[in-house]
Amino acid sequence: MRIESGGRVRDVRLSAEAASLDGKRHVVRVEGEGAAGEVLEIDGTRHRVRAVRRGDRVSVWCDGDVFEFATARKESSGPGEHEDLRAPMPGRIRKVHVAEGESVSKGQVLLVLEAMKMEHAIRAPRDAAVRRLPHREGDLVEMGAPLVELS
Amino acid sequence: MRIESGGRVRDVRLSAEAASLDGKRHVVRVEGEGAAGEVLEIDGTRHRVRAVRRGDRVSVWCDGDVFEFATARKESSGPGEHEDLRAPMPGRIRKVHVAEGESVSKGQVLLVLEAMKMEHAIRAPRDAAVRRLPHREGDLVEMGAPLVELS
Amino acid sequence: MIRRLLIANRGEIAVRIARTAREMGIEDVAVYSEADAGAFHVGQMAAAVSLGPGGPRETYLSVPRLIEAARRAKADGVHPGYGFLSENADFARAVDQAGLVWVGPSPEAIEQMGDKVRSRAKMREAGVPVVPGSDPKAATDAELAAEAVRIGFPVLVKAAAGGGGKGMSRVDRAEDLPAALAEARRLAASAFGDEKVYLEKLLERPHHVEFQIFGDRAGHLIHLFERECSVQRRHQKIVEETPSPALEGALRSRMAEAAVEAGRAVGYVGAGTVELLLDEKRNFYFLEMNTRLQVEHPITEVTLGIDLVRAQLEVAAGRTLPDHWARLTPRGHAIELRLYAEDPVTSLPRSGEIIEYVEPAGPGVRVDSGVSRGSRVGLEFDPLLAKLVVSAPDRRAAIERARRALEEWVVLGVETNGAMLAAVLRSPEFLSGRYATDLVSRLPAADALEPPSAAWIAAARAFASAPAGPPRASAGAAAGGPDPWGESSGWRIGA
Amino acid sequence: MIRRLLIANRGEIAVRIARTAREMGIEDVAVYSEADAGAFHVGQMAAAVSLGPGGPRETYLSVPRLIEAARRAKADGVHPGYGFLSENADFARAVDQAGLVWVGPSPEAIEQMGDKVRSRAKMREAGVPVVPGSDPKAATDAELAAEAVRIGFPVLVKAAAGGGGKGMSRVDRAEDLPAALAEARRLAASAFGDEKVYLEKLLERPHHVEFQIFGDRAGHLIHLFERECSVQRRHQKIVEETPSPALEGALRSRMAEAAVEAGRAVGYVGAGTVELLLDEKRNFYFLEMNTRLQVEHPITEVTLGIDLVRAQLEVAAGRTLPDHWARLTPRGHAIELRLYAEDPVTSLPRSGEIIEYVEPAGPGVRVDSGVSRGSRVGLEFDPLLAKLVVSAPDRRAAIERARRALEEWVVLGVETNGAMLAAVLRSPEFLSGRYATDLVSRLPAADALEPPSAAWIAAARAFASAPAGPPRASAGAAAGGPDPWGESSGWRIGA
Repeated sequence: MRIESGGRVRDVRLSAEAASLDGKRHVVRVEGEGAAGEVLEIDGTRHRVRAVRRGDRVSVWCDGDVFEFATARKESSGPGEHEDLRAPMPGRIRKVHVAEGESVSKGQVLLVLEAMKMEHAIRAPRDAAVRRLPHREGDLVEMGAPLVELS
Repeated sequence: MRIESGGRVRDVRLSAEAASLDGKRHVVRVEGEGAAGEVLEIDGTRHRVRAVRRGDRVSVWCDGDVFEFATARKESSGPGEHEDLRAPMPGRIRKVHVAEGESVSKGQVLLVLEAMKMEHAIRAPRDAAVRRLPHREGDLVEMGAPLVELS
Repeated sequence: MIRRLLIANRGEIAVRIARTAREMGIEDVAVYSEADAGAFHVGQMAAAVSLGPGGPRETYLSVPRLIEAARRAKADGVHPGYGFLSENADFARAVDQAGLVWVGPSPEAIEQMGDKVRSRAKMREAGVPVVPGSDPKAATDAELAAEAVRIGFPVLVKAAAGGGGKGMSRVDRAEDLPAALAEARRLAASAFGDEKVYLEKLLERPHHVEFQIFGDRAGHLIHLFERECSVQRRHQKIVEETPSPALEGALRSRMAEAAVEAGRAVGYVGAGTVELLLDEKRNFYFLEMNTRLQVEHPITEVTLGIDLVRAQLEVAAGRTLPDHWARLTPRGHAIELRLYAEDPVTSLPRSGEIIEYVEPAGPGVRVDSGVSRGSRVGLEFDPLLAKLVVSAPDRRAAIERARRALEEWVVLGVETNGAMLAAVLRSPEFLSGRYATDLVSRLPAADALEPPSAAWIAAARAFASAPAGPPRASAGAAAGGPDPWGESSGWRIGA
Repeated sequence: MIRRLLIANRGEIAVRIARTAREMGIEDVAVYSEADAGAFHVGQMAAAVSLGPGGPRETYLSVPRLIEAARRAKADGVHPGYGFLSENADFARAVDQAGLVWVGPSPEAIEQMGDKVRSRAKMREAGVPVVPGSDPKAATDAELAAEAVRIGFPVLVKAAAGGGGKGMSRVDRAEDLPAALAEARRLAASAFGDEKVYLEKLLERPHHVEFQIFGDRAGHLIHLFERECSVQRRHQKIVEETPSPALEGALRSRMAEAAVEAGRAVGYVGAGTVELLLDEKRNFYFLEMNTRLQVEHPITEVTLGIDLVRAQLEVAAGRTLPDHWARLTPRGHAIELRLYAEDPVTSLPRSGEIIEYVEPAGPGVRVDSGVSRGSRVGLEFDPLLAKLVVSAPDRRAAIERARRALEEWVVLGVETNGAMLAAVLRSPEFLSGRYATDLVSRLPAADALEPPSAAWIAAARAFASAPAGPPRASAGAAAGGPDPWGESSGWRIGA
């Protein structure tokens, strides 16, 4: 299956005592699904994991770190294709730093949203091009409203 | 429905905003099923409860105390009718203090089981009569083996 | 002594206050907005009163509704916690006028310290050094521009009614001042309903050190040592420790004296915190005073072996401070880590439902939490989920313990700043103890960690499992409530 | 310093030792019997090695399997915890011969203190008072009968290799002695593989007070104050506290000196505990010495602000005790409550699966647990689930805190002694501080509490819900494993 995390997409296949990550084979042993989560031994190294699934999302705690996963889709709305950056909360567009068609690099500030009495910089999650900018400065936006569409 | 706890059996009926205990009506309001369990307001008094069900058993935490419940059955194996006192662990019958047919009072020591290097007194859970004593002193018994049958 | 205490707050601080109240045999009464009906703090308390529908303004920030709630609950005392109305003099007065015991300082003390311009003047009178700033009378652009030149750039534009760094901005050149003033006035008006602003000399790389002070009605006023609060992000504290690695004996005593002086200047009664800035030349300046319990109060409790909330309740009831408090000496070292619900990369607040939650435990570990498995985290409130407080014989052991405990903490369903906290505990600058308020800004830019193979495989196993998913997933799913992903799936900024 | 530590134990003590190891940068290696594969302690550690199939004897009590496990894990040190092989000199030797660091005293010290008859003799030489008892040479019924008359009835018949009160019995009249001796020999043989027994004068209503001692290779040997352990049931401790309300300054010092003398007599290195009996005339007697970490060690840690396991690991690596340990003074008061899986009425061990588990938290609360939600509790191991350790400025506040925390503890699926612990915290005798080892026996007979209406209604709601039941039920159900009721439904003794 194709899984996405942090913009990265991997093809993961599971078999009885192994798994393949983008074709690379790993020996997998389940040491015990128990009181403190699950223990996976992968290529001889032991990892403590807890995975919880909510529909097409999975959150994984692994040796102290947490990761978020989603099923990678082929449709245009899927990660890896293009993605919308949406408003994390209701607010007002304070500044727009980019124009449609402009190509931006990871971490670059695309626009500034004012919400909860604070200003939040919306940054590019990865190198990409700005496909659409539905709003202009001063616009009030609802939570979840698309702010920037990257391709 | 008929529910049993600690040898006590009650008839409990639930309706939208009320419940009846052995016919006595109580006003019930569910304040919120939330992160820290459920809050039941009964006749105006607030109780914090957590109830977990396993098949025909329910464990309830209520304001700091824990109670065990079971569905009360009519069959001869149900509580209130007669019950077996069984071996809590494998061991040896050290002493038998009662005889079949003898009537015993709650808390009375019926027999002594030696297990895990300790001696355990098996007491009568309630006033009752000894219906059957399947074992005699010195017998080895498996865990769960009936030790005393009360009627 | 108070019999029934209305705790006019939510989250971890409401729970923490309730715990001490119960220990003292005081009945704890929770309040909650309708949206909070199932919240963790509500289920923890013996009684609970609804504040009705609406957001924070209509509920936790509504004086009439809180007073009415106290009446309905037959409470005879009110503890405001921190934030919300804890530093609102009108609320303190309303509580008093309703014939209830207010667990906090006098409305007058709150007002004098609440207005940053007035408090600076007051401190100057009291001989407590304050950061060089604009004259209290300077208000117009022209007057403030002149003051800026006198003080010397760079300056900070601050809201008089401000706090928590809201509406604060740095100005390096005279030509940028007018715009900055306009902006600051706008933000101040929207945030505090008061557009008054003033200027302060900007100190480069200052230390943020605060002193806990405590006073009683008998006129005792003592300090309970310091808390080092320089690990900040957007002027928001995320890690605090005590003792401060930046102070040595003589400096500590001088700062403690200044803190006590500050309290004395306003006849302070109860628990308060004097925040001081320490510059690179070891000069210190009064920054502001918080007239309430501080988020980071537990590190003081564990190093001194005391209960500050118990003392608040006793002093509110007219008792005097325990005599031995004047002779307390800290033991060992303590660190607090604040766990926020936020995007690990962008640090924006996150919402959702906590599907799995396991707290660290064991030696030297204390957790004050406002959530548990099944908690819903919304965006309308402060994103602080819980605080981890560790104590150990020395600073190094405390850091090692904090690392160990942080790694035990499992929070799934809502993303947190856990990775940033771990980064602080790893940073050589923090380990050295020689760090200032710019520590976080100098950490390696947080970036979405590449998941290890084990995480990819675990995720695949979860996807492959029945829709209900593994035990813990089903627990979360069954716990009901709106699908958190519904709220947040749209924006994977930085994801 | 040890690099990889094999923790030859399970449950809460394995987890507690692992926590300190991780803080010290030592890799923690768990061991587990096949039945324990999913146990809490296994999932907590960085590495884990299976001891294979079988019960305790074939696994946690098997010297060869543990040594082999240490080899496989490339461990360079072994911590035995308490119980199991922690006081087994052969295991200590085997660890040493395998070239691994043994975290504990020398095999010789273990042996000298392990044989109760030898240790009593040793203490007499060292001038430490011992409970009047039979001559070490007395072995036959006739010899022991003569000794019994000399000592005076009532007497206790004890196993020389004994401990934990196993195979101990009280004899009040000469004619009952032969039967008691035969019985004791039989139990001693089956429990310890050694039928040697001896007699001890039975003290009426004694206090059970123990002193923590600690020695290093450089010859330092200090005491770390006492723990009051008089709250017992079947010679099993259930509540401990420090300081002991039974001691005043002078008596405490004399007992502490005796404890240090006892350790010196066997050249003790590492952490050990000297158990003393205190009679109603304030005379104290050496009872026995435990040559390992004690279950109740945390109350010493929290009042002194130290980590005993860290010190064990450092001393095992040849380091000396921290200098300031000689000058430690306790701060405040601490209480430990032991939570056992047992029938609340009959106190018989219970088994099952923990379907819901919420630990107390907040100020002054420490929990050392060996279980979590989803843990399976079997009958083949010690029924101790977890320990609650509270600390506060004084005894009264500590008791209030213990009550508050105990009430927060939610354990569903396996019955516990929670109600008995609550009864102890309520008992006027305990509150007065004037109690002895008979406290529990004098508590109102535990009886199945009549559930309040709310509990009946909550139960009915759960039964009425879908078979999967409410969220937490489904969590438990989904957590899988054998239906615990299958194991225990048959015997509802006292239910």
